Amino acid sequence: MLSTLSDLTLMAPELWLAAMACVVLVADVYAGGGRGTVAYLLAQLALLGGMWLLLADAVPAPEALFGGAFLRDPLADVLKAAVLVLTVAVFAYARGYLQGRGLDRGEYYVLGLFGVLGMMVLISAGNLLTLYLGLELLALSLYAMVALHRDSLEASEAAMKYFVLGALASGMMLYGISLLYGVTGSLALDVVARAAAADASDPVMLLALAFVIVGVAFKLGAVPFHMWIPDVYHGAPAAVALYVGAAPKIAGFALAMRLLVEGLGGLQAEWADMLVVLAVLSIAIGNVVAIAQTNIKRMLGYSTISHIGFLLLGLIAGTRDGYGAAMFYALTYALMAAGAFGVVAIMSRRSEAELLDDYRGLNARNPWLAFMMLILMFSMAGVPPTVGFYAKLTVLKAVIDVGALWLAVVAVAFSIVGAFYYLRVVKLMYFDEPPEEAAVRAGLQAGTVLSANGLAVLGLGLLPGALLALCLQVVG
Amino acid sequence: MRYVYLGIPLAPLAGAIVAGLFGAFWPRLGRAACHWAAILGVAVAFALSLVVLWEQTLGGGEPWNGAIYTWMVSDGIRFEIGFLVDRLTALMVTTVTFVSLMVHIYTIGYMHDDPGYRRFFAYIALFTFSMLMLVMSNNFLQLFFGWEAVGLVSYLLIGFWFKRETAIYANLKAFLVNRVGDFGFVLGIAAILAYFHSLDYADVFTAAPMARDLTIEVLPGLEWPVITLICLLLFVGAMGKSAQVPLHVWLPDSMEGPTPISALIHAATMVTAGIFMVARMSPLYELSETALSVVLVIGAVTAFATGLLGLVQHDIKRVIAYSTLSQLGYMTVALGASAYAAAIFHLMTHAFFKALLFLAAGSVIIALHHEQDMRKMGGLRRYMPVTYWTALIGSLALIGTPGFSGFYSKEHIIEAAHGASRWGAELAYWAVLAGVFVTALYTFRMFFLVFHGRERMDEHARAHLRESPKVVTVPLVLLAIPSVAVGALTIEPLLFGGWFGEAIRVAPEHDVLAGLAAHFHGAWAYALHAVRTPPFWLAAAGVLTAAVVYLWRPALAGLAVRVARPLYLALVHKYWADDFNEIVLAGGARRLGRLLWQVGDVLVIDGAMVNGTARLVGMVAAVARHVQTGYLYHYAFAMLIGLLAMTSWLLGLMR
Amino acid sequence: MALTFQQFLFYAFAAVLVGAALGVITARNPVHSVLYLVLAFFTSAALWLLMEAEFLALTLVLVYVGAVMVLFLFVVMMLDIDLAALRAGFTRYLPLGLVVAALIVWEMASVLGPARFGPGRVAAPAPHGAGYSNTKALGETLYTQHLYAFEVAALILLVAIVAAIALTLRRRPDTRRQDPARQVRVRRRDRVRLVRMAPERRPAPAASEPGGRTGTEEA
Amino acid sequence: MVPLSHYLILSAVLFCIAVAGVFLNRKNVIVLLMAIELMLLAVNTNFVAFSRYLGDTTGQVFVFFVLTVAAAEAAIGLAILVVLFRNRRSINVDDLDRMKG
Repeated sequence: MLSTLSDLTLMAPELWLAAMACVVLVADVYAGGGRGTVAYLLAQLALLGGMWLLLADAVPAPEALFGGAFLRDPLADVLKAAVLVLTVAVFAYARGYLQGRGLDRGEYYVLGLFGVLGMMVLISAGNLLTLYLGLELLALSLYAMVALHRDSLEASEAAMKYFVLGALASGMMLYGISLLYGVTGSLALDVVARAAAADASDPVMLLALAFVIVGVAFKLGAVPFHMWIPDVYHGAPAAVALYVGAAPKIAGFALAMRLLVEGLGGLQAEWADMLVVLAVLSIAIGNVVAIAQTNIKRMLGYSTISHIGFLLLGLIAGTRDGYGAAMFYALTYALMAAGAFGVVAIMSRRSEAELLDDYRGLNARNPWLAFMMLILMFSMAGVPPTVGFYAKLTVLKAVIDVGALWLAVVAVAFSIVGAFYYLRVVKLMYFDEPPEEAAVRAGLQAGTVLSANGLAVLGLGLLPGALLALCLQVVG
Repeated sequence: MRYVYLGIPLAPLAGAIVAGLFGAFWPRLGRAACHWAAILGVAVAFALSLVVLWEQTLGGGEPWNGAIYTWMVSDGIRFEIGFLVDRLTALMVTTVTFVSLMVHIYTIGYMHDDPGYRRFFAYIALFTFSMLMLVMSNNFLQLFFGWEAVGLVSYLLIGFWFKRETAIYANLKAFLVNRVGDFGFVLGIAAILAYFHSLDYADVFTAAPMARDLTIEVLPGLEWPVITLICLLLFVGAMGKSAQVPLHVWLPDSMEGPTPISALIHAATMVTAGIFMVARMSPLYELSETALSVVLVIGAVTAFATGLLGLVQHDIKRVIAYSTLSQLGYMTVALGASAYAAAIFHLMTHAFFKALLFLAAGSVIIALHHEQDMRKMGGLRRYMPVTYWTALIGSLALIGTPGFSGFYSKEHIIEAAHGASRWGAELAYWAVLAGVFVTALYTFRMFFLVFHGRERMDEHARAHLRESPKVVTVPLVLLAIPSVAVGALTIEPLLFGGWFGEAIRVAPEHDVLAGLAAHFHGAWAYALHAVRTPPFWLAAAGVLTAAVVYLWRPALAGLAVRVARPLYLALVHKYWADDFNEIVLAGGARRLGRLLWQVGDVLVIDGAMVNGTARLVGMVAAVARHVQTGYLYHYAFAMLIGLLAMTSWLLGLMR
Repeated sequence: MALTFQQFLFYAFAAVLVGAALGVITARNPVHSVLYLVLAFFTSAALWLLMEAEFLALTLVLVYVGAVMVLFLFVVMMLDIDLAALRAGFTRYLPLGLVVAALIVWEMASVLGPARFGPGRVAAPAPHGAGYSNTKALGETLYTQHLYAFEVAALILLVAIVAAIALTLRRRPDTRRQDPARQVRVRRRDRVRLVRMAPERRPAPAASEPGGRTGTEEA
Repeated sequence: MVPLSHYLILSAVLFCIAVAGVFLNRKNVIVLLMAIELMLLAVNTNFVAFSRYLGDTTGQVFVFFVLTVAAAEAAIGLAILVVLFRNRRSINVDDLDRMKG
């Protein structure tokens, strides 16, 4: 229960972001003049301010507000910080693209901020109700953003598919939540956790578990709940695919942590069995089908699916090392995805550069951009010394430590298959003739952010220890 | 102090980044800004290393061993970046940064007209960083990092003038030969990891005595002590880096690089990394008599055989390069005789006088517009007095003239080889003793050919002859000072005072230096006493021979060649080592490779596995993508099937 | 055994609810579907009343049927859908779909059935007393314990508003509309211009037009 | 008195009808949206039933929020539907196949 008003400082970042989202909304109407500059700057201010408020008093130990509905712990702080940083980068990449499409209005940023808010609510959720509301706040913002390019056939189709499937998944998850409530008589995650630990063989609990996993798997995009990912990434404007592809993966990880690990930790053996199947299918289908793609956004979509498979491996291990590895994977993957989509958004400014062929000879048109893409592709493929290699390594190690060697072998085998399509992009950029000679300009802002992003992928690969230690510390 | 330690390697790194990245991406950054950035970085490192040296010696500081950053933890093995700072480190760090600083300053003059000016400064600053990481490391991983990083920079610098065919060939050769050494080195580290479960020096050294009786079956039926295996593997690495026979072939060719590099990397610092590493590993080597014998013999062969090669070279830099090989052989002999302190002592004095000789040679080369052939020199004494005198000091130090720094260090290596009782010591003693004569001979052959006698350069070159600018001569003078003095000043504490403390561990029964201590009554007395020892007379004979043959009776040289023709041929062809490598090793490897490629790659791997798999995966992908039909109801149905499967499994219906 | 009145109501409403639900997904005309859905909501509200959740039951009718369903109806009407093209075409996959759906129902029912939640297992709750107010009970927790969730829900509604407007509002260039701000800001001189003119002297009417109009006075 | 299991099974049936509606319907996107509303209704019935039999109002509070979210979802869903219809003059599910593979 809220005792004093000063307790609200714990949720100062959320309050600030909510207020700023409204400010952006109003400012865009009165001061925007049809262009998004004001909204963009205010949105970045909102994110950076939120970041500052978050880091200004990071909590050393878990604290709860509103009777446990709002939970602030180190895990939440780190995940929120990652979400904010990534969204700053995403907005910077998106700006140029939006301007080129006449989409540079306040809505993108307002919805983006609400999405961030949804992720933060989700990350901080201490009971099933706030978990659900955070998830929906995020999902609704995403549906609308996908459809934001109103004249695009693909975008509206993608939005419709995303919406229907998303609503279906959230309905299924909600059904699971209702059963959990029915069995435990409470919505609080800690009460649920006690009940799950007390009787792991209760069939109602297991039924609820199956429904809940659907929600988690859909949010992350694990096979067979992945169907939305390729179509949404493909159909959505690059600026939106960029948003969808980056930070929400962290939110998805948070959902899994809160719901499966903290809430249903007593059923770990059961849900790990499920996730094994999902992970293997995801890694296999994601990597194999990506090879047949000609559209880079769609290819990155399938790549996401395979990476989600790897992330799940960490959860499957079920150890502290495993959760830490999964978190490390989620953070670094989101970073790579933001960078890769950022390159797509930069390339697509003047006209859509969605096809792999549009990347032919990029090295001749903008060597730095090509080099950043090279780093990102290497990282996604898991080539040392990039962070992607390290992320895969820690996850595989966690799996091997619990004796699931075969799982690691399967994962490695398919990721070798997968390396092919990443390296194909590199080959196109460096060894093929460019379709046109015109240089590609990244612009100062997006260029700087992209450089930082690419170098972070490289730097974290060289010195991953600190981040990994942080991940292990906060999940423990 | 932690930040002081951290600052030592990071300052040159910062210099390298500023000179390299900014130089490359921001052309407006002037050349001066680049060299100031690099020099400032190294100067800061030198100043800090003086602080560390002071703290470790006069300041009475304790050795410091700690981690700076945990890179990763795997199976309980910590992979860290950490520093071990004791007197050995302090001495190495000071030597490296001092020589590096001198070379940096010298480079301003030497590379003045080179288009790759900025790149060069970035490389040498980066080299300094890598070398410092290597010597300051407290674990094998970082050691390996530094090891490879100095190798990489060396590779880049040998091929610095990448438009020269010979430079490309030379750096490829250096790279390949060093890979052979590194292979052994990596295996050695892997063996350490496997048996000690740690990469930390301290852990390994503590555990090593307990592992003394462990054996490993190297070949079926052949049991070796693990320690011996580890030491030998590590020494293979040292042989590559410190150019010991038979992995010495890359060093003379590395002279294709610019002269400052030859001075810094291929004489003073990098090539001594192998010596340093063995000294650092003394707690391991002391446990293996076999390994030390191997070290001793290899060193002895290198010291004598490569010195002879110096006699027939015409390229001034190659003479010094063979001299470096020979001196590295001396250091290795000292290691093999368990006189690690003597090896490090010689390493230090050698760094000064050999850098001096190289830079003096460089000064001559600039004066003659990049002419390196000694047959086109002569009589330069009149034109270049500073270079002349400093080169003379360097030469005297190199041949071990009593009182000069080289005298103290080399004399003790000979004495240590004499005093050692292990297998091979006898051979080593005679080899290094004979080496003294050879050293004096080739050194003064070079000296007389360059600075005395007839002026053999053409008129044009003679007209432009003048002393090199201040940026060149000042480092020469600054290096000449320690070349003279550092030996006499430091010999007593370094060799006999137990100065290195725990950094170097010698088993009491191996401690030859302790036996020598009884005969040592101060540096001056020792120099006077030298007149009564064979090395002095050997050196004098060498100088005299050189004077007779190359100064007073040049015809004698031709005669000597005719009389000892087989030996001459062997020397000119460098004992046919390159030909052997080229024809037997490289050729054989190529033939084997082609066979394997034909059968293994083309047929099995490319044909069946790679292309076959790729085609299969491609087909699977083409089929599998049709699962994604694009229809909403199929997507929803897939989700429902997933849900159904999960509920069925969880409710035990499918189990 | 005889049905109690409550049980009778339950079965009756449940039957109507299931029928209406089937109607929603099978009707060919979307307008019919919407109307079936309204029916389903009404019967659900009745069932909720049976469970003494009065506030929610009323909310369902007022807010849901009153607003959301009307919105559906509005969109269905507005979109001018070609009904001929909407022949329900699921006969081909119907058997498979029904099997899967039936399997899931069976699994769920086997878990949630009387064995676990039957009359003997879960005690029937006592009816609330006459003084009990469901609305008050909900309100008390809603504004205290669930204040945070309440605020988040408010944000969700705001997102819905923003999204709906961003997606569907079209600014047509030829639309005429009032701008109150400009109306308020208007000054007299923007609209009326007073012109001082010298009176005009008209020539005297011609005698040939007797009784003719005297224009100036009448104008 | 009606036992709890009756309500639960009723809502299970309702839930499955809704899900079946989503994947059996091939023609009309609006019906998909309605099926989703139906699904949420089933969930709500579950919550109300549990709430009643547990004697705990929290479940009803959850229903209150689900209704709110469902209304917001309906608004956005219909908005997307309108955009879709404007773009291609059809709301036929079968026509949503530009992206596949």
